[in-house]
Amino acid sequence: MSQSNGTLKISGQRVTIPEPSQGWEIECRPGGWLIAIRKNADGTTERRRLAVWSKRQSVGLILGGRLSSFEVQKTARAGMASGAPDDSDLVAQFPGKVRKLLVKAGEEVPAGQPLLQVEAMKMEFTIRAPFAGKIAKWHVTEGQQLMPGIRFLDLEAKTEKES
Amino acid sequence: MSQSNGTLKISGQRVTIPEPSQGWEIECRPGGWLIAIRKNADGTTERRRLAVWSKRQSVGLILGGRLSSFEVQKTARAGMASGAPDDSDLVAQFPGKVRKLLVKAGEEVPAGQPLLQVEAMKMEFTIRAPFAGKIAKWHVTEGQQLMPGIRFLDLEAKTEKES
Amino acid sequence: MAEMKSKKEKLLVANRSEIACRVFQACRELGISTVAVVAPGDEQARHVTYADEVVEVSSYLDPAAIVAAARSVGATLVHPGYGFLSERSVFANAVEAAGMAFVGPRGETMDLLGGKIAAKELAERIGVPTLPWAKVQLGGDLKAAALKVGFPLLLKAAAGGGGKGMRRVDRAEDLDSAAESAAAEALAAFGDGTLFLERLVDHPRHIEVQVFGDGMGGGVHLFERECTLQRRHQKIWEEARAEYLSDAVRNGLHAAALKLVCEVKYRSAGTIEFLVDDQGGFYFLEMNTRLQVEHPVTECVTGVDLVHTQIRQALNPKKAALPEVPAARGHSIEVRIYAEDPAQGFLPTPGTVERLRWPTGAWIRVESGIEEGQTIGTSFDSMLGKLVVWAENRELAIERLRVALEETVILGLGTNQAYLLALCSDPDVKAGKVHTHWLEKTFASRYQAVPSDADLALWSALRKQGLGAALDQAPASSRVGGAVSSQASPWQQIGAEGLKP
Amino acid sequence: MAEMKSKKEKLLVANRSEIACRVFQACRELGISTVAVVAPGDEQARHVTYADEVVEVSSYLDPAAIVAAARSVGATLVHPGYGFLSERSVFANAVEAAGMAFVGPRGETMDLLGGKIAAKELAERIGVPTLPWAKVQLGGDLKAAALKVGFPLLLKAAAGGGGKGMRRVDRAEDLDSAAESAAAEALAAFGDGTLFLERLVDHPRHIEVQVFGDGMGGGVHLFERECTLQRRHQKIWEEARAEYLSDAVRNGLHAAALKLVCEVKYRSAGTIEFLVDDQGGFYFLEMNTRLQVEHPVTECVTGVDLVHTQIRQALNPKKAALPEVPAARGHSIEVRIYAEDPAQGFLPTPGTVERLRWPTGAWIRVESGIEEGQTIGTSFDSMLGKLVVWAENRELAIERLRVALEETVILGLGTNQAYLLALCSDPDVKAGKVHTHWLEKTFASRYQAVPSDADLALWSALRKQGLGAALDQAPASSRVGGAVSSQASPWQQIGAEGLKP
Repeated sequence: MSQSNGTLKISGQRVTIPEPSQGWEIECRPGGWLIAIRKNADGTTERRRLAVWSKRQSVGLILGGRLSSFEVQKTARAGMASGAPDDSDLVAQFPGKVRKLLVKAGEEVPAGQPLLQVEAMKMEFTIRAPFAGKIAKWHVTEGQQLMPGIRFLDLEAKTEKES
Repeated sequence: MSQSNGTLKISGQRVTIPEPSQGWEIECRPGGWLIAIRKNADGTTERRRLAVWSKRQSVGLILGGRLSSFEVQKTARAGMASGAPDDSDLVAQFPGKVRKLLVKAGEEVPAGQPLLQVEAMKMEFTIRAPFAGKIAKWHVTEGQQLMPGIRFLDLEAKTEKES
Repeated sequence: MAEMKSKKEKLLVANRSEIACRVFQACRELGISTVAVVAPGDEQARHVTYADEVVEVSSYLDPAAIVAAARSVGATLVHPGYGFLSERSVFANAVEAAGMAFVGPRGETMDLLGGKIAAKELAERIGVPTLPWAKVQLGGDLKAAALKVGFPLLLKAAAGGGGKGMRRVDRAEDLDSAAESAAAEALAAFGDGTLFLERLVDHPRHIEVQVFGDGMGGGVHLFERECTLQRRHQKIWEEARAEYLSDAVRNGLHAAALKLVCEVKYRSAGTIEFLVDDQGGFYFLEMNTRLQVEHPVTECVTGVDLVHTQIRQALNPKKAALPEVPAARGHSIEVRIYAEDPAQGFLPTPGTVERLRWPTGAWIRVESGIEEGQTIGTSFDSMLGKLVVWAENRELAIERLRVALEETVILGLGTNQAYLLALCSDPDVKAGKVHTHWLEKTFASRYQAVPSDADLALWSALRKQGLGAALDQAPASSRVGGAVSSQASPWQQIGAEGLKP
Repeated sequence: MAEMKSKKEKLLVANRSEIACRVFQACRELGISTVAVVAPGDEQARHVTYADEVVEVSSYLDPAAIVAAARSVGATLVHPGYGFLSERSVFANAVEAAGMAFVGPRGETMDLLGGKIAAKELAERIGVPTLPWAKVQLGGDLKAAALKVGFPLLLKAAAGGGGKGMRRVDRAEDLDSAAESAAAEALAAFGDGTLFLERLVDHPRHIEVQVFGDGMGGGVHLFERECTLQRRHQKIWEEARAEYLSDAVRNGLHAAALKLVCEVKYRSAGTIEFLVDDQGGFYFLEMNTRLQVEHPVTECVTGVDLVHTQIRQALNPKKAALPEVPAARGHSIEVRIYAEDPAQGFLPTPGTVERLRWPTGAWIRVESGIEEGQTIGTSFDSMLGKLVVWAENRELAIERLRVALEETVILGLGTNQAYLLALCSDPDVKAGKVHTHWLEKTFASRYQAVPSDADLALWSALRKQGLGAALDQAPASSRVGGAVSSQASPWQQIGAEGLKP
């Protein structure tokens, strides 16, 4: 699938946005419903009812009662080294507390290696290395309160290409 | 009650807007609810929950589940002859059909005299003279479709002061 | 259930708004795809949003157009809802002639019971008590017929409903003039001026019995409903079951209803209406050969889904499936929310639903006919939706209804919400001391449309703090407020007498 | 009812969000004025909007603060809801000591049944079957006790709940390390590290019995509920009654539950939880001395308002009023809507409720804990509300639930709506072939978080037409999309193992 439409992040999975399907007429109806109507070749009309909300990158889409909430990733600008590993997962997304650091600065870790445990909403989570690399520097300490946007640590990607 | 706050028209009745009651703190809460909180002298706090909507002159107010929808009448500007009889009731408010004209042009009618019958929403309504006067001119004929804003007739107020 | 899924059934609802959405819910639960029809001017209606398919038709009252629409999408079932074509045999017959199942009674039953005179004659024949009545032959000896019936009496249109072509006559002298104007009105409204005389019961209660027939002479009743709180024959508050009714009357009503159902081999859901006087007498009024607006209260006290039952029967009419009706439990009340102002003779109050928030909670059921942002005009019925509550007894059901009404937010147009709320705390309503004219005769004067000074003072305080700031913009409409006149509704002071009783 | 109105009773709910609003509805219907408490950070919560009075407290977990709040407003009743202080005897005793009625069991009963070990010993004493179990004396001969109980077994925290301090142990060698970490976790969570061993039933069903005691040795049961669909001991789908259960087991459960209620002279509403294996064996697990989240499904099949019943009893405890429980009718299902992403280990998905539209319709009940515009954080429980349906049988109830979920609109934050919807069409759920680990062991891999290509292509078409144009604004957050990496949830790939089982 072409990269031109950009990618989505749904439940932690990256999905390439498919080509827009053709022939839909959209009707905005009371109650904030969107009705997409498409006349098919065989004369039947297809009619889908959805509710959409979006603000900046985040989208909430309810189609046939299925809610999907996802983030639209801006397509990488031509200039950026396209291979730079995405370390967005090393940043806290919402309030919580650091429970335990599992690796020390300077250690080499493979992708997926548990790095630290955090607690949010009376539940514990393990943060894993998004890619293989070396722990450059910790920015948080055990017991520290977390707010969205705080970076846990710097992880220097290993030199060879990501598998 | 002072005229300064202007008047309301609720269900066809004119009501003078009372002095605003004092000491309310207003809190806008999720769901579009407004909570008015007032600490009384005896230490108890009064707490009223309402939903308000307004656009230009029309207001919808739900207080304790009681919906009142009304029109705010602009306070009469100083320059206007304050005594001019209000003939706004001789203008159609919504679509309908003229069923029967009950009086002829030139006739004298007392206030409250049935002038014409109209049909809207499969129901019949009688329009009565808002004040005593003479039928100057009919603007509609029997069977004619009505749209909001169409004036039925001109009614010239009698000279002596309205009772 | 499984056999239903094999070949995808498709049901077209020949109706709109609230009842169409009710039938769509039942269809989706049974795996049946739904088709809406939309008439000009009704594009924004809620049912259009919810259907799987939508077909434009010239009018909801045009049988041929609707049958053609159903065939065009390959519908296998047609549900008429209430009102519109629901009791027109020409429609039912056309649907069946086109090979589609009509979810309701047969056309011939409608003819048999549709005419009020035919229905009265049938009832008398099978021993169902009716009010003293007599046909009116124009030029015939009206006075003699009237004396047989006795005064006070009602002149009624044989083909009519909803209070059209109806006149109360207390004295013989007024007979001729009343008959003339009633016949004219009936002719204009239903194309049929035939009238009949019917004895007037002074403080009657309107009790109706929900029935379901298998179309082969078998049938069940699903207990009775009380619909006494009416205004010009327009119901606004219905209950199941009828409180303050002796078992003798209750059982008599059920038996009489079943006699009728079996006599005419009634098919599908129907309702038989009676008047009950305060001496325990009950009299057959008419049969509604359709599902009623107020069917939810019967569903709440019996647990029977009447729409599912109708559809299942229509899907396999051979199988004489009658619903299993358990003992009724608890008490249920429905109120109809209309875009009208009860303090102005129930004047329509069209507008846009700027804010909509239905109540949620235990045993609160909402049948919505509107969506936020929808503009409500005056070309169609002004019912916005229905609030239905259930509770273990009537006293609690009224309290639950009060709380549900207190939590209802419909803003942007006028509604009868405050009127319904006032009914919840009225001592006569609570004590069941009401009759079919009570709303107009007694409650109208009790209902206070203008909020208390304290409430207005609070609103005035809000306004000063800039909430609803829009208020102070220059008035767009032509009306510049002048002198304070005590008279002055937009359509003048339209009291009850605006419409002949 | 009348006697209640004489002196205006006032009830404070020591809880928040959905359950507080549920209790408020019951109070308003009984003419009792309501008081909410609000803890820091919860100002926007829905219950704060709906109460007649609001008192700020330091925390929902501080008994003294809440009792002080209740006295400050002259409350006469206190309802604890579920969770928080609802099973803490110190709280119940403090409320009663302050002369207010505690709407729930006595403190001493909580002590008697709160501790899992004490409850097990009581159950065994009165002949209620329990799983093989043994206390754990730290330093004691763990292995011997474990062998008596038999493997596989669970190490459980005596004071715990919700899966905290729980470890599955399949082999004797793992006992010591598991016990050490379980004890540490339990100590941290409940300030009490005592553990016990309990035999693990392989594919157990979680069936619980709703009971109501008069506090004097009398009691009734209101049938059973099935809460087998759990994730890490967190229920998300509950039903009444339990299908696929022999009458023998059903009656056994009811009888066992009543034995316990009468033995401890239980007062008010409570629930006794059992594990049922696939050989018809059932084993007492624990008693919840409170009203449960899932109480609505029992209300739907019995018509008994459990909250009214609790309040009426608390108002006149002398009068040993037990609810009249009719035969259960039909089937009811409740699902809990959470702000979490089931496809990311049920990661919390906080945010603002930008758009909220609950479903309406026949036999659809909504218990809402949120309002449009409310920001949902992560400091409190992430349950947004509950959808409850009733139908004449289970098959229809599942279809009705599917339709209700299809009509639910909550936008602006993530929810488990699609996950619940997928459960409605899962063949194992429909056939009742599930057990308490089914969600994690089987369903997790079936659940597809990513919409179909066709759905995404449709959204992509919408986007091109400018709907949701805001999408193309420059990204505010620091994340500039780089290479496509298969790993990448905001909090990394937090599968089930993120939390020890």
